[in-house]
Amino acid sequence: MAADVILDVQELCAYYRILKGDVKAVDGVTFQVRRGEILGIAGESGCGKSTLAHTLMLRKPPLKHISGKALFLGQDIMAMGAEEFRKLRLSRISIIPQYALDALSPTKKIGEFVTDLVREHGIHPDRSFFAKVEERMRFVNLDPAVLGKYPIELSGGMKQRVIMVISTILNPELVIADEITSALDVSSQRFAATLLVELREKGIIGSAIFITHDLAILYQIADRLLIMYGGHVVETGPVETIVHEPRHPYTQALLSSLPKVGVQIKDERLEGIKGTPPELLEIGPGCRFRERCPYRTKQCEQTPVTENIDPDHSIACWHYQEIGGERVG
Amino acid sequence: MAARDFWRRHENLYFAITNKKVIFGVVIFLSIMALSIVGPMITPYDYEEFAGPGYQRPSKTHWFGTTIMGRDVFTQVVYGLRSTLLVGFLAGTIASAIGLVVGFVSGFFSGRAPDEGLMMLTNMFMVLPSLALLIILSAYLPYRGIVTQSLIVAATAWPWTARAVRSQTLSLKSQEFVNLSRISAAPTFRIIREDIAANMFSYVFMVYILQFNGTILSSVGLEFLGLGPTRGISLGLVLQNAVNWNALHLGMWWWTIIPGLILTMLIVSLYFINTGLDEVFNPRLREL
Amino acid sequence: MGRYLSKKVLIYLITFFFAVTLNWAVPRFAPGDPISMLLSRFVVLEGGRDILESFFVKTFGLDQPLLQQYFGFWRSLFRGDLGISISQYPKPVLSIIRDAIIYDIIILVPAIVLSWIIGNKLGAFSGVSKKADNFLMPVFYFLTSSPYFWFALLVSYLLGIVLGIFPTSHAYSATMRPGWNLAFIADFFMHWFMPFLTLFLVQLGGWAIGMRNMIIYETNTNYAKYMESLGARERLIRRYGFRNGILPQVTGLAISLGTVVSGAVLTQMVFSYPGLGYLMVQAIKQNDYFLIQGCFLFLIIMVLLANFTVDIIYMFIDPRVRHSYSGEV
Amino acid sequence: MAEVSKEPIISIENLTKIFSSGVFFREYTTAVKDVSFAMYPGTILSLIGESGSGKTTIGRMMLKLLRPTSGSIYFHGKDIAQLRSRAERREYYRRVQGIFQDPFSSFNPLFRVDRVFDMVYDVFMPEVRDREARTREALMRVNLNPDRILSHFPHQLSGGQLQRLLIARALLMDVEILVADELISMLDASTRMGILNLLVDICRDTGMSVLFITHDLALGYYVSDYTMIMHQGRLVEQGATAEVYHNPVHPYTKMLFRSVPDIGRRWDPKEKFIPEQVTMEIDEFYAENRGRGMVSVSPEHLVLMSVE
Amino acid sequence: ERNQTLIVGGGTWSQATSWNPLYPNCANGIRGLVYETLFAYSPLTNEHKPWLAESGGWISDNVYEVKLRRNIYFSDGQPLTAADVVFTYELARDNELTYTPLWRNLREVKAVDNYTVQFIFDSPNYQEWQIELYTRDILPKHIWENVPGEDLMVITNDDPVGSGPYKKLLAGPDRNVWVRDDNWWGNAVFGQPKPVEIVDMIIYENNVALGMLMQRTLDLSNYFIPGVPAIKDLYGLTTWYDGPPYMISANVAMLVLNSQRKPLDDAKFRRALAFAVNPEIIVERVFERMVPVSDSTGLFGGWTEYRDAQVAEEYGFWYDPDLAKQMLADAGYVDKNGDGWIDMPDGSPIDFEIIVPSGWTDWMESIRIIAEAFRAIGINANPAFPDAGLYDERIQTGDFDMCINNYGTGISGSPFSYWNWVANHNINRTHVTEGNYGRYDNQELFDLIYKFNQLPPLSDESLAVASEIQKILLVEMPAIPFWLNGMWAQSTSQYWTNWPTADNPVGYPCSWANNWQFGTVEMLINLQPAQ
Ligand SMILES: Nc1ncnc2c1ncn2[C@@H]1O[C@H](COP(=O)(O)OP(=O)(O)OP(=O)(O)O)[C@@H](O)[C@H]1O
Ligand SMILES: Nc1ncnc2c1ncn2[C@@H]1O[C@H](COP(=O)(O)OP(=O)(O)OP(=O)(O)O)[C@@H](O)[C@H]1O
Ligand SMILES: [Mg+2]
Ligand SMILES: [Mg+2]
Repeated sequence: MAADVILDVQELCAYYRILKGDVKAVDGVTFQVRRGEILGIAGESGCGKSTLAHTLMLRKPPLKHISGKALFLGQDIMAMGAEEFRKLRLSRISIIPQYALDALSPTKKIGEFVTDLVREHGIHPDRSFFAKVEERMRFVNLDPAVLGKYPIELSGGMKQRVIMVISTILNPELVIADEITSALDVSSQRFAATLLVELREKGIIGSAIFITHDLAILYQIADRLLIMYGGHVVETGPVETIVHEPRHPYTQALLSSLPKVGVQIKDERLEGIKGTPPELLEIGPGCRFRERCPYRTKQCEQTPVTENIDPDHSIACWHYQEIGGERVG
Repeated sequence: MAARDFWRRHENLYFAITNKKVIFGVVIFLSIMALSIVGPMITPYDYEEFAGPGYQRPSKTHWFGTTIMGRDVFTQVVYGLRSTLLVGFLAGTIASAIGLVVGFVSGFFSGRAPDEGLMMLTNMFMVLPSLALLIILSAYLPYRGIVTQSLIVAATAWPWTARAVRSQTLSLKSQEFVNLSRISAAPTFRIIREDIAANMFSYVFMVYILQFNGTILSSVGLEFLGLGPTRGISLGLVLQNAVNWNALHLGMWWWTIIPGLILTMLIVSLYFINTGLDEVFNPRLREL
Repeated sequence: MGRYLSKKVLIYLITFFFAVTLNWAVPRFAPGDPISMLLSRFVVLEGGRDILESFFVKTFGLDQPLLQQYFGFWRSLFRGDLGISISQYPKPVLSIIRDAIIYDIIILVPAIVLSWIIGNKLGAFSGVSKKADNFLMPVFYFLTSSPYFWFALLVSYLLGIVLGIFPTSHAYSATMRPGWNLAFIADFFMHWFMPFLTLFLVQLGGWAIGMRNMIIYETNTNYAKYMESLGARERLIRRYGFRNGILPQVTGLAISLGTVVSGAVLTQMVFSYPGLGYLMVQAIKQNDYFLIQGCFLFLIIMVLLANFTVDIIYMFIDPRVRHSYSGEV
Repeated sequence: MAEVSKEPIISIENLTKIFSSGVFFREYTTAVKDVSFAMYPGTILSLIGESGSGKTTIGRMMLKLLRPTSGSIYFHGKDIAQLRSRAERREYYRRVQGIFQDPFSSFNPLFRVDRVFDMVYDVFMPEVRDREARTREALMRVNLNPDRILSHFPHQLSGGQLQRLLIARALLMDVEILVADELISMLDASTRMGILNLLVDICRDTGMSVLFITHDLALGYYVSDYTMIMHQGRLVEQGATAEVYHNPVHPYTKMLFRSVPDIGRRWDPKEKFIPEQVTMEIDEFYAENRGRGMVSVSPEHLVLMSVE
Repeated sequence: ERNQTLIVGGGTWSQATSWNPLYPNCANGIRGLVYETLFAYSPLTNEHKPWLAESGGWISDNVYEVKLRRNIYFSDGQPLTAADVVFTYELARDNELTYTPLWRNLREVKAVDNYTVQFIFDSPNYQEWQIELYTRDILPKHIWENVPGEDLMVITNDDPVGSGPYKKLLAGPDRNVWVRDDNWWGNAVFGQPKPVEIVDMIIYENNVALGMLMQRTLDLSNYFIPGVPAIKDLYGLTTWYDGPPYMISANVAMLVLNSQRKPLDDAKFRRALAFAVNPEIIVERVFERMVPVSDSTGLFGGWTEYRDAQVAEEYGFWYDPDLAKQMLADAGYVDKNGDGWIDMPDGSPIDFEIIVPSGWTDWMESIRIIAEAFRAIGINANPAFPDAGLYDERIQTGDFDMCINNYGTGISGSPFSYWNWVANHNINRTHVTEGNYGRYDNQELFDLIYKFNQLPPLSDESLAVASEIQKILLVEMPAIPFWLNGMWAQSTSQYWTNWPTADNPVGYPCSWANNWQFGTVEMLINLQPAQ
């Protein structure tokens, strides 16, 4: 089992140290990514998803690693030396960022950009390398001529694909995809999401973390889901389990507020979640959903411990036993 | 706790007053301002008066020494500073105002005839060699007081402000709150005032600082060429006099270096304020 | 692309037309009669001035109706004839300018180009290195805030008179005859150095500040972040930032090169270095219409050409411009 | 489906918007092309299309924020282009209002949120005395606690709160038509539903008619009576929501339905899905149906079969 | 070579563009270095020194006869003879040239023989002739007879052929260079000028000139350089006098009063002004004693031969503000409205503006002092500094109250030039360019000046007329002479020595245009290379 784990994050805390105090955007997060799986991370805007990605890939002030480990193939990348970690990135662990539309330098042709990047990892981009790049381009249904173009000459969807090619060009074991579909049309969304699956199928990438606020997409491609709320992980489990038998009150509320094609208001009235997400600045202990939770008790003022209901299904809630699985949809 | 709350609310202000560049700039700028305000009050001389023998180095009676003819350099500097600041203020205001109006109108009517016309005018002025234009303009005015000089300098200084303000207006105009005001049938004037102008304030302030500096430097250049104000005194004129009367060659460093240094520091201080404020309003540049 | 150019050309043509008209009109409607001015300085027999006056009025066509003078002005302009100088009668304005301009070019082009190159390099360095910035930025600001003539005076006094290294005035020693020999070139260089240094240093400050701000901005962009997450070294990111940051500086460079002539007036005055700047100041002081017009026109043409060149260069170096005008975006 | 009265409140005929810029060298972008539809009281009409298809532009023309290049918009039979005087415009805005996509930029950051209400009172009902009371009532109706909202600055409130404020504002005015442009796209999954439900309830209660602009098919289906699909400035398919969703005809609409992610229904993993294909399909579709134009495939279902 | 080159500066302000002596704005040095005049004039001794001429004089009331030297050659080897002199003058008879007015009373110029020329007049202007003798460049007939009449002033004469000691070498934007003609005819007569080359530098600012003096890259500066008294010894600068006033006087700086404006139309008022100012302060503060205070008559140098001491004694003025006030009060000018300023007798206020060109720093300072002095006796006067172009326009069109001017007051061979400038009769035109900017109108004085011109120099009658003129000028005071501007000259001795000074008057150290024949060529002959 342990050998199957690519990334083992343990009690990771990463805060934004700003003037007003600490923004506890990733606070005691624990999860694993297994070889060959796509782990979906979902949660509302501001719950710390991107922060988690940044903590793993690029910590820039004011973001600070506070405590906890992130073992990538057994090595703690939080404690790693800067140069060692630098070499690890792109070649073994990579990211597809949220801001695909301006992730490329406007004055560099795509090909030059790729060349410069892989050189940084000691790879001399020879003809066979370019053959590979071109093949990948074709794989994402782009004309290899794109390599000779400037970013401005590409549409948003094309840029997204280019970024996906670049980020996976060195066949990394782990790819973190942060909201790669949010800015896209439904059709491009589908293309990008399935592309990630195909990349894994073809063995180009090992595993992936797919971050989005759109559960419906995760349902399409993820193997397991991790639901975040207010900097905490509230529930983790296989996608079918989470979608159909959520146990955490937040997951349940989230799912029940998702519209599905074929549901009209006059037939079924979906309810949102009352209240607003917590302010993460200088937030104290306790379950962070408690303000909005119908099951809250005094106990919720303590931070809930994460428990495994199933070997594969863990949850952080004091009351999950009372709540019971609710089938949705 | 209340203090903390206050700072939370006025984050920019906090950053402004804790920004080292702003502090440095403000301290120097205020000292120079103070010099121009207090100086004329404490000096016992008039700037045109023969206050003592010529060629005096700085001393108790003549803090910045005397000129070749025996005028008091300190007095000249503090009075000169006043008009230099005034020129910067006037010309900076005029240039910013023209730039603001042009940029604003053009941004507001973007894509339509007034916009194209004004932008063409702006581009024209932008490429016209400004010093040459300045020289020609000033040469044809009978007398130049501070006001005319400010006008002349401002006449060539506004175009880049116009461009900057235009793009700022464009981006503000596309903000939804402007549309919301429009569908509230709010009077156009109210929209301009509350939704656009008010939101441009901090930007305009920084533009203004740059204009202040630019116009001071231009007018000092004109003064050196003998195209400055034909009466009165200003730092540029003090320097021009120092040059004309061979101050440096005759060993009167105090007559050349002190006014020049004060002038330079004045401009430097404003640049510092500007850069500091840029960091404040532009969190990306904020010192972390 | 063609459309972009034709739009620019049209703007430049209109600018040119207005500038020429303004240029023609201003001296004529301004006070001061160049001929009476010239006359009053001559020592001649009584009555001799009347003869000179009618001679000048006829020679310069000032007795013609204004409109006719205006059209005549355009006519001769198209023949490349800028008229004849009044104060330097009977030398054609064009050849006066030609004789003087070489000195402007010789000083300003190296000063501008070198200060541009070095200023950008230093500015970029200052932008990425906090330590250097603390020292360099105030220096840059000091340089760019100094009035040219004041700075020139300090340089001239220090290096020329106190240290006695460089001659304080003129383009070459009185005893030198221009020629392509080592002695002359060395002598010319010595005279050239201080005006050059002044312009170089003062302009350096401006470029450096510009580049510093650009690079700070560029290294905070998303593409920089993306590159860093993919393990690019700081050097590469800086290089990218420099490449993008340099583009606005190119415009500045062109504009400076366009104002080559007027840019150096003050410095030339301090060093009695020949050039168009002084010529223009003299022309103005003597109300020499034709020379003023000639100089000014010349300047405008230079500036327009420089701007136009930059517009074209820009199309090649910045893909964004090419596309924003071809309607492909 | 809600009761549909015969008289449309607003009807749009052959609306076209071509953006042009530049005086000397004009450049043109066709944002909206030959669009016609009508809105009836108490109905929710959703306008669905990908980014850049011209949805917002239609909304803005209805709000008189943009002038149509050709075609007209009739409000109770009167061409709104004729409403020139301030009084006429005021009367129009009293009845037709909009809410924009981005709640954060809909508020002037320098003023307290109360300003949007004040503006309404100042302009539309200067006679009202009990402003505060009315505002509070409107806020309560959109489930906001007035004490936690009023006299706050926009940056102190969440997107959902701001968006509700805007709805409350429309309520205050008792409008007939509300143009809701991507009303909830900036909001969180958890807050979305509340607002959507609120909107539908208000529609029911007041007979207000909403143009619901979205790119989210599921949401469109959830709220609307009528659906219009937009592609590159044209309405390619429109009709009763169920009709359109269950019997899509236009290849673009079909493609949309194939690619929408939906919990409970997985994308076909075997299908090689390439977004670019749809352009070809559309061309073929138009070629096959040459000359047919807008065709009514069933009483409440129109499809654009070809463009001429 | 540096030690064979003389570097001068101060006379040239822009690149030379014409070497045509018929064009008044031709290159500085054309007259004196390249072309020569019949006589030279020495302001030091007030003598006409025979130059091309061997001798000259009035052989009758209306005939002036010049005997030319033999063996004078132009630089192309052609001899200079009477024919060239006759040609030079007849050129002005047949064409419109600046000296054409001479022919108003010149009847004929006749070559008696190859070396004798007679000027036959109808009624000679003796005084003006004094000046003419050292002003006219004699042109080589064989070259100029080929120039079409309408081109006489137009051609640039790029390759000037003259009889003088130097030839044109080159001209650039910052210098004019002349090279010695070793075959100069005068070598045998006067001696050979020492500098092989003369480089006339164009220097934009006087501080640059000072810097060059300090660096020894300038041998002779003809700039007004403030501070010279202070650093003269430190840097080993030579000036004409070792102590004050350091410089020889070159012209009169006068306060011109616009007599067409009230109350400056009142002679009493004008005269009172003269007593109000203490020119000593100007001399002391502004000029550091590099100039002397002017005599009340304005006469200096050779002109003093016509000075009437008695008139000066009786009608002269001196600094006495109380007296000035008294004079004003006597004439009815008192403060009527109690604002502290003197008003017109009819009660209207008086408010003057004194103008000098902006940038002429010494004059600017001077009028500040003058205005202060006027204010001290209750006359509201303020300095103003229009640009040079506008200043000229305003003085020429009479649009001013008071101004400082010296355009036509330079030292000459006859005080006629001075008086004719101060009180020129030609004032009824829009632009007055011949002097008398104040448009002082006094036919009696005009007649006297005209009469003076027609009287032989230093004849009793001319002296009497001169006294009369001086008296009228002092009583009427159309312009007040305050100080004598210097013939600014500072030289360094690193490369050249034996500079002319008061103790060693071996020439006239001046490189200003039209002054090379004032004795500057003699200076060149007497210079010695250092060591
Ligand atoms: N640079 C920063 N300084 C301070 N706080 C920050 C910073 N960046 C993010 N935060 C805060 O950290 C929290 C988590 O932000 P994060 O970007 O990780 O959210 P997210 O889940 O990715 O949201 P989204 O779905 O909107 O991308 C938020 O409350 C946000 O306000
Ligand atoms: N002011 C404008 N000037 C020029 N073109 C414009 C302007 N506004 C919109 N457009 C263009 O018109 C087209 C339609 O834009 P519109 O904003 O209506 O699309 P949309 O369907 O609302 O897209 P989104 O879903 O992104 O909001 C786009 O191609 C857009 O670039
Ligand atoms: Mg995020
Ligand atoms: Mg839109």
